[in-house]
Amino acid sequence: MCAALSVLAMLEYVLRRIVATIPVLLLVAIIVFSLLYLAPGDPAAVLAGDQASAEEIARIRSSLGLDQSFLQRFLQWGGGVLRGDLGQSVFSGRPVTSLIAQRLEPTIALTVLSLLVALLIAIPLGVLAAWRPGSWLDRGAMGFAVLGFSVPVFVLSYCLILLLAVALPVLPVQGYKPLMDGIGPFLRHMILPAFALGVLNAALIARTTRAAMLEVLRQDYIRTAQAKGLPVMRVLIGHALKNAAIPIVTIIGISFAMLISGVVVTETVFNIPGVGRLTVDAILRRDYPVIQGVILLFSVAYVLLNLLIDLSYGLFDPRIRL
Amino acid sequence: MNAGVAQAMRRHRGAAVGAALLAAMALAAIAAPLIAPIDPQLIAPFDRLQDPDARYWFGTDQIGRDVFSRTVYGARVSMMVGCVVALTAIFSGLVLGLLAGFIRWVDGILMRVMDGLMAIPSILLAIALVAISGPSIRSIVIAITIAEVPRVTRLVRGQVIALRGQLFIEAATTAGTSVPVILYRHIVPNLLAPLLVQASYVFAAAVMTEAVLSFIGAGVPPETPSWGNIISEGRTVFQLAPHIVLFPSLVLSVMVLSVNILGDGLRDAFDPRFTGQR
Amino acid sequence: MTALLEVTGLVKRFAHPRSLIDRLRGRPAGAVQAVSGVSLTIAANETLGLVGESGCGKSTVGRCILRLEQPDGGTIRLDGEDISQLPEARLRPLRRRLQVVFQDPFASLNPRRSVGEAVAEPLRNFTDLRGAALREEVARLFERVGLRRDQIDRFPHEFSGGQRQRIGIARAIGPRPDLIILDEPVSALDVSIQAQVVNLLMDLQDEFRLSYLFIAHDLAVVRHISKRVAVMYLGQIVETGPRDAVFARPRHPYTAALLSAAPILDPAKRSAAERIILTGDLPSPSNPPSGCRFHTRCPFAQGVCSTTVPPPVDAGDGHIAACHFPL
Amino acid sequence: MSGAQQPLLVIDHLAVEFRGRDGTTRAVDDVSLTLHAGEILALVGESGSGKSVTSLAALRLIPDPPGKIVSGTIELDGIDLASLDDRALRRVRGKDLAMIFQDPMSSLNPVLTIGQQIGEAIRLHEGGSDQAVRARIIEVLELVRIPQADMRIDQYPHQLSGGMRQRVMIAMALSCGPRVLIADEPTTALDVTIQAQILALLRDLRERLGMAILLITHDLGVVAENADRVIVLYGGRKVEEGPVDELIRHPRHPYTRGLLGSMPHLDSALSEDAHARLVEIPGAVPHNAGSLPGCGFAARCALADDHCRTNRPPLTKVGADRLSACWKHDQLAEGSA
Repeated sequence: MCAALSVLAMLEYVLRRIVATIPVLLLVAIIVFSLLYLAPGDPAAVLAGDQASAEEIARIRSSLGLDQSFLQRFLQWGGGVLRGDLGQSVFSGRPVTSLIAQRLEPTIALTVLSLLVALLIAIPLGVLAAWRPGSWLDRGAMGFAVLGFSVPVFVLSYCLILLLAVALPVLPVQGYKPLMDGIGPFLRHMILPAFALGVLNAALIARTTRAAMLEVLRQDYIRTAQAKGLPVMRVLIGHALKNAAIPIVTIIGISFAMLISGVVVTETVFNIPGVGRLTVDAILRRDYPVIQGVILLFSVAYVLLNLLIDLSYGLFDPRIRL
Repeated sequence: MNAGVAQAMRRHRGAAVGAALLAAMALAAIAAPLIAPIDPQLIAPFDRLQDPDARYWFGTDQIGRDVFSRTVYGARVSMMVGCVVALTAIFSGLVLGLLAGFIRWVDGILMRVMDGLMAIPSILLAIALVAISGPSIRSIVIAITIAEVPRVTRLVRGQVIALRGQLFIEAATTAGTSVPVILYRHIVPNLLAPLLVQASYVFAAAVMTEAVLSFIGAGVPPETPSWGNIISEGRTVFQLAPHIVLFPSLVLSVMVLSVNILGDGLRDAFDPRFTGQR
Repeated sequence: MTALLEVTGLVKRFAHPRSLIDRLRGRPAGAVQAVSGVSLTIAANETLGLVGESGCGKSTVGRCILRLEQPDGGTIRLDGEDISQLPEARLRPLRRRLQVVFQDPFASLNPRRSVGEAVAEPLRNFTDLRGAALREEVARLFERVGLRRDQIDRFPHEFSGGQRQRIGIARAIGPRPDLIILDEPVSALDVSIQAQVVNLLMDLQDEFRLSYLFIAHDLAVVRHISKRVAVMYLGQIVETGPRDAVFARPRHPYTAALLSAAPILDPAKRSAAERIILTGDLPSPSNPPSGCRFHTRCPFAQGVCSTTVPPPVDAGDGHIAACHFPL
Repeated sequence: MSGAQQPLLVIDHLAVEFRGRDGTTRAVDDVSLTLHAGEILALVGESGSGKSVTSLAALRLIPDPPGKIVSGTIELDGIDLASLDDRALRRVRGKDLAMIFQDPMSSLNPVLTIGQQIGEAIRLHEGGSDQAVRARIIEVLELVRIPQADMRIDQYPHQLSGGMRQRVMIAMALSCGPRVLIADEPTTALDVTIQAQILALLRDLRERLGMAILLITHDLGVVAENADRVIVLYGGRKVEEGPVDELIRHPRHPYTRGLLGSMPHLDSALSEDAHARLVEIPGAVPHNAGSLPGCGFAARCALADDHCRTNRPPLTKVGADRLSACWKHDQLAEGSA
């Protein structure tokens, strides 16, 4: 009875969180759609070409539905999005969905790897810095963090290229090898971009980890754990880190937005044929449907990631399960 | 307030260094025509891709323009974008946050809109907005401001709601003080410190975003010397002439770093845990 | 003696949001009834002690009277006028007569404004004093509560807890109120400072003919300062009456239990007292027990206690207990 | 109580300093105490008296920096804790010397179950299979009279009431059978009816398990009813020590006397005049009391003269088992509180 109720309560919590993201997604859709709606230039004229007559353009306009109201066009577009139809590239005429799908692998690989790098650096660094605030380790960690905030990702990328690809040519300067070509070449090409992006992302996470840990380490229950005779590492990991987890995973979710902007830049610097590169090409060509599709994709990914993170709170704090 | 800033400078050596560096860069930006030895637009076809020397301190680019002069002029763009965005974002965020914190129905609508805006990664939002309005410094400033406002609004609203629950606000109520006076006398003064800190972070973010946007070609028009543009142009000849990328990068990093250090110093100075208030 | 303040049937609920499960089951939104039907009166120049354990709703009563919470039921009459539903604009002039001293003397002062400004605030709102005259009045108030006039430009963090509480008291007496709600005014203070503040409060009461609602959990302090006392349990007043009667001959078992739980210094008197040690914990206020709310912990409870709400019974001289089997 | 037997815990000439921005403050200055098996010794004082710092120092739990034990020894059963390395010290903590704290809500880890938190200490110090540990946890929960222990063991702190949480804290402290329990304001955060339950439990456990309790409190009422002996601290220094009943009836230090006088008593006769004043101790504890040349209390003391302000009063024997650090203790001998 009691267990059934708590499962129900848990389910309700999950459901409520999911329901709460719907208006956000809707708003994102409206904003993204307005972008195309407000975009300068007449897609019909572009499609029709330079020699087209006014009637011909008008015909294309109505066939594209461009003469309809905002709401009608939004509903039409939204329906398409729900069916997986993001429109066509103005430049190549190919469906945006397939353009994105082709380029997903390198982007996902870069994102996952750099997040991994970031966490591996940030969490231990933040925990140890908080353990001995004011020590040289702490100062070093926080110096690194403020530097990480301040150095744009292309700057670090170029420095790394200069060092590890040009001066000591141990790694390729740029390019991408898909995973299918073997893990070795894939990783060789991924090390520099993933590291550049990961290190900078680590700054924010390390700083938040330290702050959260400092807060937790001040709590009375830490003293209780010490009074029990627990070793330092058990206190830090077993008692403190779990309590500090919520702000840490929250910042990981927020940092995903920065990661996306980093991905766009990093793919440009390292010439990786991913979605970020696609974005930049689309901007340079004023290919609005592609820009729109990419923004929608990244935003939805961001919202869903943060939903997952929200749902994970219950794993760290039993008080949230109610 | 001013006492707080002065105190921050005294206690936090980093903050003082940050403030000094920032002031120096601001001066350089203002006095760019006096400092830059060569017209930043001047093309010297015979001096292409020169390494740094006594004449070209930061070398030249692929059409022979002086990278140092361009970098100095680039500071103008960054400073302008940073200042304008910080001011407008903080002011709009303050107004919107106060409204949301005090009027329930406004809160409901406003916060949903902010949630929607915040769900779009700010760089993409800025790209989208610049894509609509065309590349110009004005649209860059508007785009970055729109991307930054939700965060400031959130901060202000959160602080207002926290402050409203404070006992000293209730004490003011029982002392017969009306809501507008409470707002002006008790709430806003307590918001200034966090907002000043936030302003520094918004400034840093704006400078950084402008550089990134210009770097990927969605920013300031290419003829304007901005750091992002210079770096972007140097990209293709990076292996031949790394100085075109490296010098503006260094200056950009130093500027963002000084603002961030300054912001951290202010934050520490205003943090009650550091000032001995409890 | 007509009552200065008369509270009748005060009710305050704090709703918590209705969960999906509740909605599916058709249950109404859950609510904690923090105060359920509290009535009390305070005469001019009188101190009523309101005592109870944490979560009993005693602070909520004070906050409702101050209209820092909007009551959900009942009336609050100040000199006969019901203020419980007055809009804030019409309430504001009446606030002069109704001041407050909070428990936490630090949180009740704005950290960014000088303490002199805090004391001046009600004077500015309720009187015509301005400029030098206002400053002089603030300085006089500082001296009256035992602070120095040269301290008025300092900031809250420069004062000790006891001094901050004196500032809070100066702010409260400034506009010459009729009634001050003292919400645990000494429980955050050290014993030696507590005595100073209690003495100050009693002196000021004589000097300004103040009425106090003294809210506290410390029985000994309440006994010392109050003329009458009311004992609260789970949102209700279970016993009220003249101080000596309630403390010497408690009629409600809860009052008796409270009194016997308090430690006694003198070993000679200790053995004589028969102890009632309550078992168990306070039930949840969102789901209070049926009948007499105390029956789950009462050593004397019988069948009727769990089914029927005990009516308040007056044993004469206003000593009222709500118990089926008063002691 | 303090008979011929060997003392269990001996703190000798302890001094603790804290480094702050405005220089170093001495929080505890030359405090000594002995605690015997089966005894309850109370350490009483107001905020800033150094009572909690003393108790934390006993477990060497003072955060360093900013705190530092600058002198003194802490001996448990003849072993100097200061000489132990971290590893050996951890074997003592929670095993022979356990501690409970003021606020049971904040002293329990909110994200771990009761069973996890108690089991941790048992596993660390005694080991055993999962079943054995679980059985032991239920045993200690029942020892502190928690009903339905086998259900409570899997609950989280927020699912328990305040009194229940403090029982869990006590169960955790008792789980490895400590010889000494340090209780730092164990009932300050609790209501008076729950306080009575917890104090009764502590007395009962002392009887049944024969352990010694160092009870830290600001409440002389709690001291009077629960301790055998009491040490009064003021501004980091010991000002008076003696058997409880005697000390409360005949305080031999003006501070103790002031403290007793400033407390309103439930058992005092009420005069007809409802406005009887409480005895005030004027002023407040100076924050540098621990480093004053003379008596730390002199500034607030009605009896103080120039000699008191410049010369530090030594702890003087003023009766059987009684000490007072006051130049004027003779003047207090006749008058009772």
